[in-house]
Amino acid sequence: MKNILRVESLTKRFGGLVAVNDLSFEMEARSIHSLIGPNGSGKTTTINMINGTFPPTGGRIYFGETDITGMQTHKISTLGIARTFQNIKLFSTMTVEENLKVGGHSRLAPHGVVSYLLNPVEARKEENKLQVASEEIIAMLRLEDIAKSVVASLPYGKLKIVELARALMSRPQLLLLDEPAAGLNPSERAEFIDVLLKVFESGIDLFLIEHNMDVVMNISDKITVINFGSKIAEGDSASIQNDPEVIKAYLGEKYIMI
Amino acid sequence: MFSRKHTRKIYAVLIIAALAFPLISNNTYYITMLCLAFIYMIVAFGLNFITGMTGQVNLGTAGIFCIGAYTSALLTTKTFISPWLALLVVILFGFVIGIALGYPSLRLKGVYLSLTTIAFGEIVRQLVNNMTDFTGGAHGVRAIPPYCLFGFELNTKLRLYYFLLAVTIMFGLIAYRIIYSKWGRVFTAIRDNIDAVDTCGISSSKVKIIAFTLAAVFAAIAGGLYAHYSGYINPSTFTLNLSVSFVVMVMVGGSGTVLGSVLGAVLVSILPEMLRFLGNYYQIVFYILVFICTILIPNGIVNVFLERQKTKALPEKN
Amino acid sequence: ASEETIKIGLLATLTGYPLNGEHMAKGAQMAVDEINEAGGILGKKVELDIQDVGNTTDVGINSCNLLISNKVVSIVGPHYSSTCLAIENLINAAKIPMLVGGTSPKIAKIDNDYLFRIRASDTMQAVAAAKYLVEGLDAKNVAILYGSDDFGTGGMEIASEHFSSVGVDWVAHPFNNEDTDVTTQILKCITSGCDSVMIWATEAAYPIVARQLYELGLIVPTITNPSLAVDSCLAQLEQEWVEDWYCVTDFLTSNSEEKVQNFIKAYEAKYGTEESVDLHCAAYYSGVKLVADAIERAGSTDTDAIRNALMETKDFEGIIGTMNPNENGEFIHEIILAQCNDLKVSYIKTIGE
Amino acid sequence: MSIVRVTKEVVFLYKIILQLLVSGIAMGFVYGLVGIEYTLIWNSTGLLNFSHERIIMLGAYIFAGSFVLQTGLSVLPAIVATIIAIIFFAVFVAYTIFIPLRNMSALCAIMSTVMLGNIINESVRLYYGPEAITVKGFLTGMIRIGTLVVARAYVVIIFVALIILALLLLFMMKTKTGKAMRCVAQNKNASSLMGIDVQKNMMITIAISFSICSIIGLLVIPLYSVKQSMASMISLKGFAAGVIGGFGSLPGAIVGGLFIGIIENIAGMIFPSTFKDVVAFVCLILMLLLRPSGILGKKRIS
Amino acid sequence: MLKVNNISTYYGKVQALHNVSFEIKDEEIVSIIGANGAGKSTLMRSIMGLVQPKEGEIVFKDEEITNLKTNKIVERGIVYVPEGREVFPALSVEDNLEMGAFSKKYSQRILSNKIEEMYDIFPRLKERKKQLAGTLSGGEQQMLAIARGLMSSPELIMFDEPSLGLAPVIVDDMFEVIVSINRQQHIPIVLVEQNAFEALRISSRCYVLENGEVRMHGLSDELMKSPEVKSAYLGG
Ligand SMILES: Nc1ncnc2c1ncn2[C@@H]1O[C@H](COP(=O)(O)OP(=O)(O)OP(=O)(O)O)[C@@H](O)[C@H]1O
Ligand SMILES: Nc1ncnc2c1ncn2[C@@H]1O[C@H](COP(=O)(O)OP(=O)(O)OP(=O)(O)O)[C@@H](O)[C@H]1O
Ligand SMILES: [Mg+2]
Ligand SMILES: [Mg+2]
Repeated sequence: MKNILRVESLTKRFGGLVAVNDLSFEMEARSIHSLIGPNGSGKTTTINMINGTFPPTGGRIYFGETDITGMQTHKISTLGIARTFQNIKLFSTMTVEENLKVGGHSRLAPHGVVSYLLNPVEARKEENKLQVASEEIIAMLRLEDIAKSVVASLPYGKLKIVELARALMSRPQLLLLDEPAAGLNPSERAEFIDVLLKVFESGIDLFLIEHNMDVVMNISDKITVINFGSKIAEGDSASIQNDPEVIKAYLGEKYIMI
Repeated sequence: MFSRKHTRKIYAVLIIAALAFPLISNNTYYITMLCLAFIYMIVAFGLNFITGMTGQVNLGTAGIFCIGAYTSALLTTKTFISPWLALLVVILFGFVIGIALGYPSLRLKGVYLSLTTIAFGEIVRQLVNNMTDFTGGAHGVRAIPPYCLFGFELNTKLRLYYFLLAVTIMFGLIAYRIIYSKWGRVFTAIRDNIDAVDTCGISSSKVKIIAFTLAAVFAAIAGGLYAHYSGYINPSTFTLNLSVSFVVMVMVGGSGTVLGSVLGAVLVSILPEMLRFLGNYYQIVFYILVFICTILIPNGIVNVFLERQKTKALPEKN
Repeated sequence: ASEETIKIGLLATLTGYPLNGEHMAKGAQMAVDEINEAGGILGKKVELDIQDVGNTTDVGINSCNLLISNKVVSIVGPHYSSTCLAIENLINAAKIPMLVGGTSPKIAKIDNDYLFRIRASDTMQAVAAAKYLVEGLDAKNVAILYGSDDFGTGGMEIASEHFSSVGVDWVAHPFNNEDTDVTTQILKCITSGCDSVMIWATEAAYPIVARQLYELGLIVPTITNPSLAVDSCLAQLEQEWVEDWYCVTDFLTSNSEEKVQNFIKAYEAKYGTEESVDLHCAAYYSGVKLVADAIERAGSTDTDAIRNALMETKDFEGIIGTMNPNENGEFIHEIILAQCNDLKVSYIKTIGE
Repeated sequence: MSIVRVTKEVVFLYKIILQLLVSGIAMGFVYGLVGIEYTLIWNSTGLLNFSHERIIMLGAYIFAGSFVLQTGLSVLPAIVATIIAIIFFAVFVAYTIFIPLRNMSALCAIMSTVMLGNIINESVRLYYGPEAITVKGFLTGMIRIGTLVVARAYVVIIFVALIILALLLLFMMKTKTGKAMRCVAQNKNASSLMGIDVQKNMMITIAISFSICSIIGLLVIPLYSVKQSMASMISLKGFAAGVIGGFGSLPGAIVGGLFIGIIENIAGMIFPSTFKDVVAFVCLILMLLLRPSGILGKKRIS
Repeated sequence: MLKVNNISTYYGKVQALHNVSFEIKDEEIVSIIGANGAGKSTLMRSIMGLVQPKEGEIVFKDEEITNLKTNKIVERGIVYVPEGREVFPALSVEDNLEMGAFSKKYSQRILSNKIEEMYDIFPRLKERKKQLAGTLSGGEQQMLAIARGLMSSPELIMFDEPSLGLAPVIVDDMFEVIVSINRQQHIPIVLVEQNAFEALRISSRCYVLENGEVRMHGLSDELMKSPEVKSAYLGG
């Protein structure tokens, strides 16, 4: 199988602290790949580097065949990598629908200001495309009832889904999700898994960071476990759950497979 | 309360009123005041992109306005080219300044950016004031020729009035189209959460520079118009105070809307005049009114009436 | 209502820096009151319409238009040349005579039949000062310290031209009105080896410039523009900073001329003795009186008639000098030379053109 | 013969440069003191007080106009009375503006403080009249060290600046209230959850900041006399000083002030002197672009 | 200990709580569960005075605290560990902890002891003690927020989704910590949790919030068996 994402000896230092240490892994195309590990083990840092929030101290990142190490965030995004954030980053004074439209801006409405002003017909077309796409995604994630609400007034759990919806608007090939299910209760999580699977089926590969094992274990094709920035285990959910090191460092003795 | 659809009607009413105004009163005092308000409106339309939408406080607009005015004034009085040709140069300058000012905005946020823009305005004013040989220094530039349109010299206040009205409507239209478009959304997005903008595949740097450039071009053009409107310019006009007035226009009128800029520009340029009957107290009363507006309705007068704002989250206690 | 009263406009800087409008207004108001007490002009009362010009061109233009639309028969003020330049075309179009106090030489060069000046021009003042430095004080190497505004720059240009023409060495160093420290400028003067100093700047600059000149030890014969003679300026200075300085001025409270002393008495009687009488009071007082006189002589409130009457004025006794218009509409052709001792400015002589 | 002249000139130049340095340092402390005040309010409220120039002026007016001239108090009691008056004013402003609006946007904060400044300015004009006021003999005179001269006021300013800096540092680092100030600036909700009285805390900050302003106002009276525009340039340069030194750092403000003071004096010698201010502002912009965290500032976190 | 009587809270015109009553007695752990947007956080914020309820009253230890300022309520001994961490980003970990004890007049020694105690519970924080809180990882910040809340030895603690973003092994530890605080120091605890299973397990009583109203309440063991709760909150 082809790789959609390949990370080679990735390292990140903050001053004296090594947050990610010589990390390498590969993610296959058309798969759901999870990255788990204890708090502060470098998961968020890893996807921050993949999506270009900051450059790695060392190592390389490939998206398909393209070397994206150190590229700017917006370039990486236009190549087809979208993401959500651990501490939700939405446009809080705008409505859900408007948030989605901004998400689709670069893919569906790429014209510049001048051409926008000079060509009203094309401008109208672009706007329509955005409208259609956002309605589609709103329907898919069942956000109809809040589509016109201003984001600032929504509860935490909903915001997570809105953020996911916005990321989908750019029709990425690869979606990086940083704890998308945090703040959902078990029933909501179950629904959320359905949503994620639907997203995956629509052709988007998922790279997932999550502390809720019901989500991770149920949908991941492959799981990479890191601790102190280095890989300690990799494999499918069954092997990970039984890996003593993983149990010790991360899952805890009490963890029982549901 | 009204929605965006109603605003169209309001614009229509406003435009008709503006067209008809000279028929009702051709008092030079009022006409001139409105002319100035039109020029300010153009600046406010532009500034709205930065301050009203991307949420960055630009306190250097007077500097751009000044460069626009001096460019046009010096070109027409020293090289005797047509004001229209000068306008092209002004637009070009606007572009250059916009990019030059936009660049710091990439690295600086909030007050840091405000400071840079203040410094920029101050540098421009001091340079204009002190490069006496080139700019005429504090003496200013006088006898700036008026615009010519289809062989008509726009030398009477009435002609000037209609000319400026037409230009303002044009810029208002441009501003309107930008605000209620994907660009408007992205500008607001920048204010709300700049990191997220980049992950949406939009270069936030580029968008910021676009906003600054639009604002700079608007302000520079307005400056050019101003030079020919007033016929005489000197550096003492282009102070930090003027920059503040521009921000006041955007804020008090209603940030993020064209109608707000229109209202703001009219208020700021006409309200003090209307208060003159208060004699010694007119300035302080004006400031107090603006002050009350900024603290009670920080989003501006128009937004109080626009439906959209109702759903906005209220600030919490503490 | 305009039938019953005659409206005279006054443009004064009441808000914004630098401020002096209050004195202008008081002087002008006093003139109006005196005229009305004496029965008005042409049997009508006179009304003073005072408008603030702030310190920007925009407010200036608006207030001038406002006065025009209020149907004033003439305008007295504004005091600053830049404001005059901004509105001069408005009054020309409206054909209303305006008596300004702006002293910039540029004003005289304007071709505007309705523009008059009721103070001695900078050209006169600066040339008089420069001449006195060279002839009276034997200067060989002058340092000019001037404000970078239109006023200071204008004075510096005229004076330096004079110095060059008589072969005296000179250097000129500008400072901004907001400057808080002029050490560099003064040190530059000192390095140039100057033997005398000429200062041309608005009042605001004096406390800093005078103090630092004294502190840095540049104590040489010094001559200044009229600001030094203004009481409110002197009040901010220490005696040793400006001891023996000279200045040219158009108005001096210590001028023993009877009309001046009478004016001062009347002013103090009206506004109290704490009020310092200065040239702003005197100049615009005279301005209003001059307009009244012209209306009386014209026998009508037609603005063209007033303009013509103003042009025909002969030896009108203003507080700051005898007023005779030349072809450019300049009324004052004499200037006082004075010296400061112990923070009092005393009259030396009057210099004619 | 010519060697003698050359050495003479060198000595002369050396003296001039020394004098420039000394003046620069003196002005630098004025800027620095202003910068400290900005930094303080910024640190503890996250807002910038754009009315600050006018508060400096107000302090000077209250002192000179009300207490010295009208009431005829002698200098020391008048200083105390001024500070007390300003503190009352600060409390009033805090409870009517800053506290009710503590969640306002930066834009709103900037504009409302600018307007507050304008209102103060006009009120002062209406109440005290447009003319400058002087307090004869207050801190005037100069000190000579060899051929160098420094106005006495500068010496006092340097002294006071250092004292204020030391006191503030102690206050911010060691006292609970000082620490609470930093929290309030970062997160008002969380601060109140720690049991910090956010409102009182803001009030104290504003009172301290306003009193420092009034002290600055008093100190510069002998330099610029009491007039409405007395603080306009120093407040702008004080701003710049704060940023150049590293916004948020109190000692940084002084360092920034000295930097500007010295650079502009030297630049004034090389370029036409009126370009002095331009040089200061160009330095500000360069600093912001090349090292936004300033000379002493730490890297900010987003 | 704490009694909330029929409060209604609004955000602008939107009503977020409808006549909610709620009670916690000495030494018990009460959990609050509910879907997203049910109003759990709003209830906590209302108690803390971060938002003002429009109607109803809140009584703590027989004294009404309904309209007190937040800091006064904290001084009375209620601590709230808010959702979304809300650490002081520009303070170091240690300074953040120190601020947790702001309302108490601890001596320096007691303070450092307290801080050491917290480091024992969350060793990770000790490793990071000089780091600015804003640069901590999400989970580390959550630990810091919890530890900061524990600093002031309160009389009542309310946790808002403390397990959010914590690794499973830490979640286990954390629930143990909560139980032990309750057992050993006899401090009553209000626990808002999405992890309903754990919440029900350690609490004695539970409230279920739905659309701003109390939908059900009762003993945790019983609710755990309720089919309604099972399907809506326990994921089957
Ligand atoms: N600042 C606000 N402005 C307006 N509405 C708000 C605000 N905060 C919350 N709400 C609304 O109040 C309701 C209750 O929200 P709350 O945050 O209390 O829910 P919650 O039960 O804590 O949800 P979650 O599990 O997602 O944290 C929601 O419908 C939300 O939309
Ligand atoms: N800007 C920074 N400066 C210093 N240290 C940092 C910075 N950002 C992250 N770290 C440290 O790097 C480590 C890895 O952080 P990261 O956010 O990647 O963890 P994580 O695996 O996502 O943890 P969590 O599950 O808690 O979110 C943490 O210990 C954190 O304290
Ligand atoms: Mg993380
Ligand atoms: Mg909640």
